[in-house]
Amino acid sequence: MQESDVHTQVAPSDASTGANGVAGNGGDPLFESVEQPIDPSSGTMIVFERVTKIYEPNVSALNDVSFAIDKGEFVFVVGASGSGKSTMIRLLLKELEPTSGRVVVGGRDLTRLKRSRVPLLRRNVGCVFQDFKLLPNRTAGGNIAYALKVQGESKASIRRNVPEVLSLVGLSDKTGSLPEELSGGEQQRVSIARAVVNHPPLLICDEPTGNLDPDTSVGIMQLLYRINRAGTTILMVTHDREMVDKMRKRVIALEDGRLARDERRGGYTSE
Amino acid sequence: MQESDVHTQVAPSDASTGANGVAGNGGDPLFESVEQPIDPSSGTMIVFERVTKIYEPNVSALNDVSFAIDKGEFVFVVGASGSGKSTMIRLLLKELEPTSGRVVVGGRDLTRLKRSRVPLLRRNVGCVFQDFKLLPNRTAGGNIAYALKVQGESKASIRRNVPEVLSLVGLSDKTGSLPEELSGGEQQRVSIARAVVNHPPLLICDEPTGNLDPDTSVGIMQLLYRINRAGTTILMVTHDREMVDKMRKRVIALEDGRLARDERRGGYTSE
Amino acid sequence: MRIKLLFSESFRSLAANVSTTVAATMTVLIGMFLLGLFIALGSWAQDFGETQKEKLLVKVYFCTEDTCAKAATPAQINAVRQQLASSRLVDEVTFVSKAEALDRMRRQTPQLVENLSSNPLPDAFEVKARDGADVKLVSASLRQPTKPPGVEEIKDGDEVSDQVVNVARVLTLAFLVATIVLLVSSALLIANTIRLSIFSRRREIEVMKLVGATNWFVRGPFMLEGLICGVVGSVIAIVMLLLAKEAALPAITNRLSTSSDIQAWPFVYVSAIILVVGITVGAVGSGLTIRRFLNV
Amino acid sequence: MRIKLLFSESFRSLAANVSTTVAATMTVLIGMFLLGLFIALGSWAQDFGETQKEKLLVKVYFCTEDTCAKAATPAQINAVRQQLASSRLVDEVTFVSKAEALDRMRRQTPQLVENLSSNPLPDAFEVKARDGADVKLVSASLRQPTKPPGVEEIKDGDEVSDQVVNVARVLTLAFLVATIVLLVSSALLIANTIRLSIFSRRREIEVMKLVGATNWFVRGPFMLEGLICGVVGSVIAIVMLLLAKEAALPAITNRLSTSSDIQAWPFVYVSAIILVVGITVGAVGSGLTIRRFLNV
Ligand SMILES: Nc1ncnc2c1ncn2[C@@H]1O[C@H](COP(=O)(O)OP(=O)(O)OP(=O)(O)O)[C@@H](O)[C@H]1O
Ligand SMILES: Nc1ncnc2c1ncn2[C@@H]1O[C@H](COP(=O)(O)OP(=O)(O)OP(=O)(O)O)[C@@H](O)[C@H]1O
Ligand SMILES: [Mg+2]
Ligand SMILES: [Mg+2]
Repeated sequence: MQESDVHTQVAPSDASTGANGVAGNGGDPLFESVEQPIDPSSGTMIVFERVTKIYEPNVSALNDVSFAIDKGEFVFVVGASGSGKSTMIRLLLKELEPTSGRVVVGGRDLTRLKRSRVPLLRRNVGCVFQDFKLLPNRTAGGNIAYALKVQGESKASIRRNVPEVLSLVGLSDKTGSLPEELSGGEQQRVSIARAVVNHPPLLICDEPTGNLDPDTSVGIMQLLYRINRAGTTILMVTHDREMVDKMRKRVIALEDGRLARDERRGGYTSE
Repeated sequence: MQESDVHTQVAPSDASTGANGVAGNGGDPLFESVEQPIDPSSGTMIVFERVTKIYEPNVSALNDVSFAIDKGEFVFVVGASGSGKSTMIRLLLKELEPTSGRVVVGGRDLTRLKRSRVPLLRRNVGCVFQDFKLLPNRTAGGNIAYALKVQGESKASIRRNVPEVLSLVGLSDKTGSLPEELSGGEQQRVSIARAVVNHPPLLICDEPTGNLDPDTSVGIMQLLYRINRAGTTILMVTHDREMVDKMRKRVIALEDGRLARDERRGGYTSE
Repeated sequence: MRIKLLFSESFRSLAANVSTTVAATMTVLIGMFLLGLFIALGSWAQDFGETQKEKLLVKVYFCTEDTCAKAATPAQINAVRQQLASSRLVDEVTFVSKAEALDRMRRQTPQLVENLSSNPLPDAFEVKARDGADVKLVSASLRQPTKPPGVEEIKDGDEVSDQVVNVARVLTLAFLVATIVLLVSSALLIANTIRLSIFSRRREIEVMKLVGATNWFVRGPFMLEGLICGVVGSVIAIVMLLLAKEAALPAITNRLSTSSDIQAWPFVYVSAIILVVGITVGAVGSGLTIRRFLNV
Repeated sequence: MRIKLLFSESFRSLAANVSTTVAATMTVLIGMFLLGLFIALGSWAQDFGETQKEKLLVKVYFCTEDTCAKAATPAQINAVRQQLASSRLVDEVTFVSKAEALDRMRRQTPQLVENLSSNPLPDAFEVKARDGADVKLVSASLRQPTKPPGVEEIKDGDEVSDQVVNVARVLTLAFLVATIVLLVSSALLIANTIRLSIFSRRREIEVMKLVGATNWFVRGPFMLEGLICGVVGSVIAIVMLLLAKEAALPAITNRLSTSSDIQAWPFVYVSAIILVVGITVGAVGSGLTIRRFLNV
């Protein structure tokens, strides 16, 4: 039954941008809504500069990877299992430090970002984690509310935003369920809702549709597409060949930790 | 690099059945290798008889579901997110009790199975969990070894079987890695390896390829196909439309907890 | 982090982690109960020791207008002091003036002193014998051949052997050591429990950090939780001690018929110590522990 | 579950969960250290009390061939018994025969008794005064006008006031209560810690059950882990107590010059108690706790 919600709410095409909170305000309003560690003047959102990541003692997860992503882009990251995609994301959130090389997000060099500024960075980078990373003691609603609380959102705004974003991902009726009371796909959608609720200028998704059926996946993709059109930069790791081939967005492919391909309007596999 | 392993080892077609431990012994040998709570004389492996599962207080996850699966079948279970697929699996493992109705596995009525016989049941039902359920303090190899230890396998047999099954899923070089040191797809493959290592007569997979790239998925599917051809009954929950449509196996579709479709040689969506 | 949010987050978390909350509170409770018990016993033992030592003193009271015809003169007092000082048996002589005596009395039994118009107490010497066994000899030597002029009364120390005083001394020491050991042990135990309970939630902390919580936003509720456990545990311990006191003390005092003048520390002091220790270990323990998990 | 597997699984798990292992072991350590301390102090206090009570006794030793010309006759002994029994001051009279006296001595100082060819000890009465203060009067009444015939010596009780005996009695009681409280507290604390440490691994237990582990296959290693923590903690506690004893006891005994005859329980007893309690709580605590999580 919640599926139908998704479809009725998300499907009505991209013309309706502006009708709801997430993709709401047109132009580049997402930048204004939060404190700014990400430099809005620069046209580049992410820069990887010869980044190498070696997990001690000897697992080389990323190997001399360089690329740049402009603000407003929609980029797919593809690659076999274990090729370093999630590692890339962890570097972007400064959850890990690169062994060598430079990671720049919104004009800030993360390797030189002070520890105390890291929370600010993370609030500006929405992230859908591959393993969801929901707080086990909080309900679906509570998990999303927490992401708002950490940046000092008012109670009123929380009370308004949480149901809104939950209905966007088709989980209006699961607000009060704990993560362990949700199905895999439902947990994944809560994770998506949490990532987008505070309108971050950069959204990173690690296989956001891995646990979703094709119909729900399409709904989520449309949601992300709308958010992207409203100005948010989106970096999405996916294994969904069909989707990548259909969307024809920029594709970055990793292979054993190396950048194998970076195509402007690419498919899942090189042609 | 581990990808190539999968391909070279799994791809060599189904003719090579018998060449390795998992799909090894031809006929129905899987029954002999373990103690027997599952009745081999009956031709039916699973019976769901008007099963209803209501999570307290009021979430109806399964609603009057009835079907039967014969031994040796390969069955896909499809359905939207939250439609009750994982709940069905939890019933099969007696992790949950049905609110009403009867679940029979291998001729045993699970609702009447004694608590002390449950471990025996679970050793005979290999299961790939949607969230992997690996022991966080054990390495990939240790996790698989544990599944063998619980049924009193000898040290020698463990030392032989673990590397074999790990190489089958392309993770030979990750034997000593803890789950948190593995990528999402690698964890999923460890979970698969653990499920198949003791050659259970029934194998249940809850989205075993949700975190895998298409190539690795195909490798895993071929592995499962071979195991099925060797006599193992396989019940597989999946969202992979392409795979279901290509394999043309029996498809059971759930919709909001109800059995919506049960086709002998079905596709992902009804035609 | 606003105060209200801090509190609501803490209580939410306490409720959600009943198991660890109960464990931590119970540890505080037990630790503080033991600590309180031993502070009380220890201070009682100390007072017992003091009282025993007191009993070894020979007291020489001088005349006042009330007791003899006229008060003792400074010369008379000095003569006694010299006699005592020259004695081989005497260890130490302390002069306690009327005023000092009244002060002491005021401290011990204020209600008696309140209604006095003048000071009826005499000047006095407190004489400590070099050896507890010689107390009798000291007083006898003063009395022989007659009481010195100006002396109204000579009070012997009780017949308390040196050994008893020594026992009292060792007892005091033992309880002091026991109390310190318990203080340290309680602190360690409580910190230990808090460490465990936070350890079991380290994944949660990791996730909080990953969605952009600052260190203090994560740490605040944990510290408040620790503090609340500390307060609740301590308060229950105090209540239990109070009950134990009310139930057990009469029985004990009956047995020790003559020693009702021996006092443990006032219960409020003990309670205060318990509360402060409980709270400090609770809050600081949480705060320090969580630091270890915050470097995500 | 085979023994070797059980052990290897337990050690694997101990190593993998260093944090909780250390916490549990430390809790056992602290609990058992306190317990040992108080058993020792308590038994010392009890012995102190006995010794004090002993001192209140008047002892009447009868003649033997060695001490007087000839041994006291049964008639003489009976006469003294009657005289004592008729006295208002006397509470209780106990006859201690030569043989009994030797037995007692053998127990207290075996090395002395070993080399004796015959029993040199006299028959004796132990006379308890109705009131501690009357001890002197009792012995005096026996001596006046002269020692009864057949009596070789009358030994007074020491000059110990009733109060001291009472103090000793209360002390014994206090330490007994303290030891019991500590025993219960330690058990609760250790169980608590184990509960927490298993609680933090409940997901792990769930997974073990889901891959077909029997209850005992899951529980065995946990119980062995608890047992190992119990043993290690207890042994460290015993070592610490031993050190404390070696370091502190001489200092205390020096102060209590006359009371070297007062003995705490032998250290081996205390150690045994500690070990048994530590192990039991460790293993049983784990076993019981884990039951709660096994109903998956
Ligand atoms: N423990 C629980 N308590 C309450 N409700 C639950 C519980 N577990 C699952 N549910 C609910 O039951 C429904 C079916 O859940 P189930 O996990 O079976 O779905 P699923 O088909 O596996 O979905 P997915 O494809 O997303 O994994 C969902 O709506 C879910 O929210
Ligand atoms: N903490 C770690 N310690 C050691 N090795 C690690 C660690 N985390 C990841 N790895 C290894 O690094 C490689 C890349 O991991 P990563 O998680 O980035 O892969 P991925 O591209 O996300 O794969 P998947 O699609 O399966 O999620 C893998 O081989 C993995 O085993
Ligand atoms: Mg990944
Ligand atoms: Mg599911």
